[in-house]
Amino acid sequence: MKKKGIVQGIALVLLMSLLGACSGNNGGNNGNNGTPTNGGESSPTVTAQAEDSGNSGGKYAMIFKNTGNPYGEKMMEGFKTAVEEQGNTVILKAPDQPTAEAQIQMIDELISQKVNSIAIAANDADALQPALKKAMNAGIQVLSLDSAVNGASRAVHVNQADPDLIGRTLIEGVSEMIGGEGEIAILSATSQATNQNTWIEVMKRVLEEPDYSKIKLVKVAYGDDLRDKSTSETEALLKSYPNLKAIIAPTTVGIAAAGKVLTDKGLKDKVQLTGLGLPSEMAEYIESGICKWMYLWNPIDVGYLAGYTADALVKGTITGVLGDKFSAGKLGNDFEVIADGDATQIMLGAPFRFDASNIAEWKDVY
Amino acid sequence: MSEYILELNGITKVFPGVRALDNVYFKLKPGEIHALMGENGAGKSTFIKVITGVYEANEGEMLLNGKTVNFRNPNEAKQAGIAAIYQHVTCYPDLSVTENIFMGHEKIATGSKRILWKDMHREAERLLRELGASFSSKTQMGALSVAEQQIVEIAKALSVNAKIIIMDEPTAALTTRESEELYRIAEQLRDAGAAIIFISHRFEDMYRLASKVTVFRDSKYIGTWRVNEISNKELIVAMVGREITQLFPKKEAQIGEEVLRVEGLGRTGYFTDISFSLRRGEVIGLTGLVGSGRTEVCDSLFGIHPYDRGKVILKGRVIKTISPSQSMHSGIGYLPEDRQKQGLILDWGIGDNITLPSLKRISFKGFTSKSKETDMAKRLAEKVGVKAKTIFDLASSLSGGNQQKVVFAKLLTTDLDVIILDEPTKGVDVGAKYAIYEIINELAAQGYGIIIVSSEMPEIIGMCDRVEVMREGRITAKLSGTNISQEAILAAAMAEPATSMAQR
Amino acid sequence: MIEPRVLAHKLDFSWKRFFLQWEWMLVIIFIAINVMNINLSEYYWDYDNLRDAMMGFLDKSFIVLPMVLIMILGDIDISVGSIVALSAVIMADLYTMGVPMVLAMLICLAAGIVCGWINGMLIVKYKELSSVIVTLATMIIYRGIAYVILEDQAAGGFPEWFSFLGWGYVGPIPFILLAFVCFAILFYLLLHKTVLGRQIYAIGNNANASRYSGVKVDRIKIFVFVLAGFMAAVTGLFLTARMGSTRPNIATGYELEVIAMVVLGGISTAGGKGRMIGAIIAIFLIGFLRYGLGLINVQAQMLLIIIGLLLIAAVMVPKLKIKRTQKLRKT
Amino acid sequence: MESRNVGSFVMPMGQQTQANKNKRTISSYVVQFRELGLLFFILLLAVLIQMRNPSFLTWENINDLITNTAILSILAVGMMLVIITRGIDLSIGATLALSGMISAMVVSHFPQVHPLLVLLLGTGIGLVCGGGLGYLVAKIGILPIIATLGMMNVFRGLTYLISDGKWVSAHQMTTSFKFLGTGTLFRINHLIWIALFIYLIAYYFMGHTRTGRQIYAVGSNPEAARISGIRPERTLWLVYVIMGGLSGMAGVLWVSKFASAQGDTASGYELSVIAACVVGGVSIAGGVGKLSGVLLGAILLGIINNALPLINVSAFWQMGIQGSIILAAVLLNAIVKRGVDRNHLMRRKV
Repeated sequence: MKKKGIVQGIALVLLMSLLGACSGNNGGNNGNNGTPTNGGESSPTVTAQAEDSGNSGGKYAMIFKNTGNPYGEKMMEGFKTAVEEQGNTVILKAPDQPTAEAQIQMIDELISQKVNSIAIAANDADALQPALKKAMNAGIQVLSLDSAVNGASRAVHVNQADPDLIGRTLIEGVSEMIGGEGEIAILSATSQATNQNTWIEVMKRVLEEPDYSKIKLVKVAYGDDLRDKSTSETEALLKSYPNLKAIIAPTTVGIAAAGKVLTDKGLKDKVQLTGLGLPSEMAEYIESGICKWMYLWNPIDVGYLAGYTADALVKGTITGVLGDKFSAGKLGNDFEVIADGDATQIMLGAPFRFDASNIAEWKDVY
Repeated sequence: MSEYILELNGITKVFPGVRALDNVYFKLKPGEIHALMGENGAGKSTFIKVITGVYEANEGEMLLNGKTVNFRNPNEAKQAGIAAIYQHVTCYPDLSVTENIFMGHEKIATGSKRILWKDMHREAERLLRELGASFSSKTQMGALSVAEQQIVEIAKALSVNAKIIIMDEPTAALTTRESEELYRIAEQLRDAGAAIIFISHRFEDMYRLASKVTVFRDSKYIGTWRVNEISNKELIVAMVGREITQLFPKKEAQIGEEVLRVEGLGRTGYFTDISFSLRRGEVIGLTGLVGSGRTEVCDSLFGIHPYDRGKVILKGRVIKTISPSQSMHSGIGYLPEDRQKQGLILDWGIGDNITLPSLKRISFKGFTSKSKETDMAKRLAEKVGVKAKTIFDLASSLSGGNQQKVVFAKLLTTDLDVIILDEPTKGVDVGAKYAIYEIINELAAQGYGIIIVSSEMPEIIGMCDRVEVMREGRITAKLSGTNISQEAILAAAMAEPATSMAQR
Repeated sequence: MIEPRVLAHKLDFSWKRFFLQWEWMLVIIFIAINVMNINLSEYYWDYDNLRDAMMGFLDKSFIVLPMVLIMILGDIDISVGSIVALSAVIMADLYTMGVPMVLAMLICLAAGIVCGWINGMLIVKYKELSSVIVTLATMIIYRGIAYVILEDQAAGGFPEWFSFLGWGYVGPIPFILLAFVCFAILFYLLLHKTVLGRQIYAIGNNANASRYSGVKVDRIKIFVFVLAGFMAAVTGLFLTARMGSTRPNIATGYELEVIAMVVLGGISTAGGKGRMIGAIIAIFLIGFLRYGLGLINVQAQMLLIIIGLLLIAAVMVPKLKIKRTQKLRKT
Repeated sequence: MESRNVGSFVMPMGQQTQANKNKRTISSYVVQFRELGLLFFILLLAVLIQMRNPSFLTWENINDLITNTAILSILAVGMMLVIITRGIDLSIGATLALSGMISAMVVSHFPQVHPLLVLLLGTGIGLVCGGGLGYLVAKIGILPIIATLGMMNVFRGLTYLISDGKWVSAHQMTTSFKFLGTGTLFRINHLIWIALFIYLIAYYFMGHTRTGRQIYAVGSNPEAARISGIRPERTLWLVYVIMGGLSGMAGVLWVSKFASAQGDTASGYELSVIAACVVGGVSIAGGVGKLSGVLLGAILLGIINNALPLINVSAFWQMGIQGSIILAAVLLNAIVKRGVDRNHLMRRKV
């Protein structure tokens, strides 16, 4: 009977919260349309941002997916150089676990620090929307790089390479390796990785084209970017599909793990391997010929470009609308904002191809 | 080289709140069996733990073969040739009998410190056979009964061929036949030159075995006598400090209508067809050897472990006791055997402990009320005469007797008809005992029906109107009035298997 | 007759006892942390910032409240993170299937309750399995189910007003803070002012004795685990509202953060000791610590270490105190 | 109390041995049951999988399976000791990562160092971690789950700090080092040999040394242990040290096997290790646990990890299935245990 009392109490509070939620409609709206929610208080900050955005010495922040990831470290490095070339201060952040929750907290922290812009490599395309919206309301320029956030929550996305291009290149590469026919499989990261999934979609589309009719995609496996899981997934692929011709692994951990398995099983030339990987991780297998070649863009450049984009956004040289043009330091000055669905993005260029000829010079860079 | 193999002078051991040993003396000659007697709580067990190095004495000296020794841990005692059979069997239920016997002094190969299982098993089997046990040394300890585990304990002591063997109430759970067996072993050991300290409640044990007897009372040293020089009466006086009859207050409760009847109660593996009835104002005793199933019967009556056969009729209507709360609600109260583990929350104050069973009744819509609680706690604590400063004193700070009084107070919070008391005076000093008996009589006078479970013969004889004697999970005798006698009870409690078979 | 004897039933107030409480330790640490943060970052001491920071870490704090009860019982529940995910995913899935939002939310809470009930039943029915193992298994299962339901999709597109839970304000106060305060008060009363609360302490101290005193141990345990499931679902609501969408992998590792907060709050891991207020302080202590260090952009791994050491220290200090007293008692 | 026991003294020899026999059969049957049941379960699973995918029971696949399970099974040994003493260790994943990272960096900086030396180094690091942990648990008496939880964070953080977010990748490691984890001896992978070796040692240690038995004693009844002159604190500490050492070694093997060291190596791995033990019949209540059981448990988990991909279970179902199998195994154990106790009661003729 006492318990009932408590349950009723809790239920009551809950009901209250529900009512509060419903009645709080306009509050919610405020949250999501331009006007700041916390009274008129923060509108001055917007203008303030606008003013000081002109002169340099602003703060430029970047949030990567998680720490301890060389790919990300390099990207941040590039971002850092770009921002400092502009004489601005840089803030680099990354949570210890690749979760959206952690990134939301970091965005909050950055808003508090009144940074001029936030560049983010998202762990979740949609989950960051409210937080980033809030940032924009606070007058902060938001852009995403590497893996995008949805169009509504960014000014522009800095794309390492056109997904279509990546997908197409990978398929072309594979078909070249296996002579245009045979079974292939894909070893992806987690089943949730947004950019992975888009690339896979593209690859499936491309495979439908007549020139690749003889190539059969037998399975998409998920290694969760864990060494052990990727390994056993690869082994499973090899066993379940004895006449598998090639594996495409568009993820750094996956491709390295696959390379290791092929090496240990001595399947050089029997099963081809390509995908997207870090030169440092893959050098071993490219030199040994397990993986004839693989692709990746230069994360340093991605970060670098993001740095300049952020600066351009803050300076107001671009607003992220179609057709804006700006220059990005050593990368040249012919970058244009192009369409990405209903949102906009900036393209770094075609993915770079690593093979035995050039791997040596890159393997110590990143 | 002194004539004594073991000598303890002025040993004192203090626990928070209790003075467990107060300046006691003990002298042991080689090749003698020396009985150590005294009531529960007289400090015997503590004394043993001091000798075996489990506890360290606060004061006093211990001489082994005339040399002062000071054991920091049980191993040193063991190496010095002292082995103990503890009252509460201390075993490893998950391990084999062999391991239980040899734990701490395994046989190991000289070079590689490998355990020599074969030898140990052989040795264990030998010991067990010597003790006439029927189970294999590879059996898992948890699979054995209390008596069997007791035998393993003895084997453990034998396995270190000890010069001094301490037996702490080894016969408590044994039938006469088993006891005989034990006597024989003890004598063998004595003749082999070992000295034995023999602790027991049973006079027959002492007369049968011991040549000397030392008595403790209220954790003090009373004296040492030659067994053939001291009479039973004198001994009792020495143990309890006064004539045993004075130990029990006159009870003036008039017996009313029947309040509880139990018919053919049974629980697989513990007891079967238990039937008795209880009337208001009546005090009945439920006795028998440790493990004869009396505690289990009470557990079932109280709903701790539901019974699976028979029925319980309380105030004329059949009740199914499935949970303690439900039993208490229907009017059965229980004072459990182990007040530390089952009776009290030691880290709580007296007051909180007292009110715990009846919080609901003195709460408003599930919210507690401090004032009501303190009032109730104060009232009851004073009623049972707990010796303490405030009702906020921690239960752990009280002496055994006062702790027991607090547990009594818990019973008084709810209105009950039947109160079951399991070993109500276990480990309680004499003074407190008397007070507790008074409480019991008062309760009887107030019309409660009372069941006392006890292995203390005098208590049963002195307090109860009727006595139900149990053995091996059955009631083997119903005694009342004048024919309640030590002899009758013992006879029923330890009849020979043959007769018990006949009763099946 | 028993000699009459008078026991004092008023405990004279003693400042010493009052200040020798773990909570004061926490308060001091809390103040210290704030002072530190103020010196470290000029952005720290600013109402809006602190308020938004709270909105950042309060979501998981809803679970802390019932976890206090569970750990006072002497148990532990490491499946809460998964319950958050599962209930949130169920809600999102239902909503995308066209179930009205309010109903979906109620079902979400119901799901939480069911999960908690399952935990409780298993723990009560199989006492030989410690709650660690049971909840370890259910932790994996619950999240597994979440994956089965939503696979790799993210479900979202909730009605506008729903985001109010995570981002809305009532006047100057974040709604989430308001909700937390209400729940905190409820749980405070439950633990310290009700019979149930007292009985929870009793069980944590000595389950056996409580049983002999007629405390319905099993039912209370189940109830408490159900509470945990319910509050986990509540967290699910607020977290989803904050993220505007949900995935099967949200709230991973929450259980550990929550347990850390409870332990830091001075709740004895052996059960039976500790107070609600301590845990509540601990929530804000850790929250503001993280936030402050975040403001000066400390590396995440550094944060890991600091939290870990804080946790160890928190349990170490009282242990050492006890050890000393025990030494005094021993011989 | 039991009439059988009372009668036992007058029992002629023949009857006694009779009694021994049937008692031994009961208890031995009970003791064996868990392992047998588990074995049966595994075989059943294997058959089912084989029907789904014939490539399961091939020499190659089994070899892979065992190789991938080797590290898990090594850790499971240590975890068994910890759980037998009523503890649990959540920090092994982090310890593994830490020792793995450090030894990998050593290899990359001083290629000339001999792999076995690195193995020792890693083990040493593990021992140190374990020692610290053991101190917290045994000497100070912090509840294991909390202590290990805290240290898990610390070790993980240290790993990131030391590596400074970088990975050590294949080309930075000497072939001799990688050979440690991938090379074979008589067509059988080194890891398997190492695991076998460790199991042999553990078998001897647990079964035939005092210390080993004392671990059981402490787990079974700490108070009795103190009375028989065992120092529970010491035993407890030792257990965590061993656990640490094993995870340290596992770290080196892991890095060598996958030819890469990351900051987040083996995060969450502790759960599968604990699962392996629990499935293998190690009782959380302490005192109970057999190597054979743990080995089978590890193999069962290995099979799950290896087979789920093989039989094309959707990636999203895998977690749920794993959890269910673990829970099922745990409940089975509990139920069996109850059967045992009932057996003991039935032996009483009352």
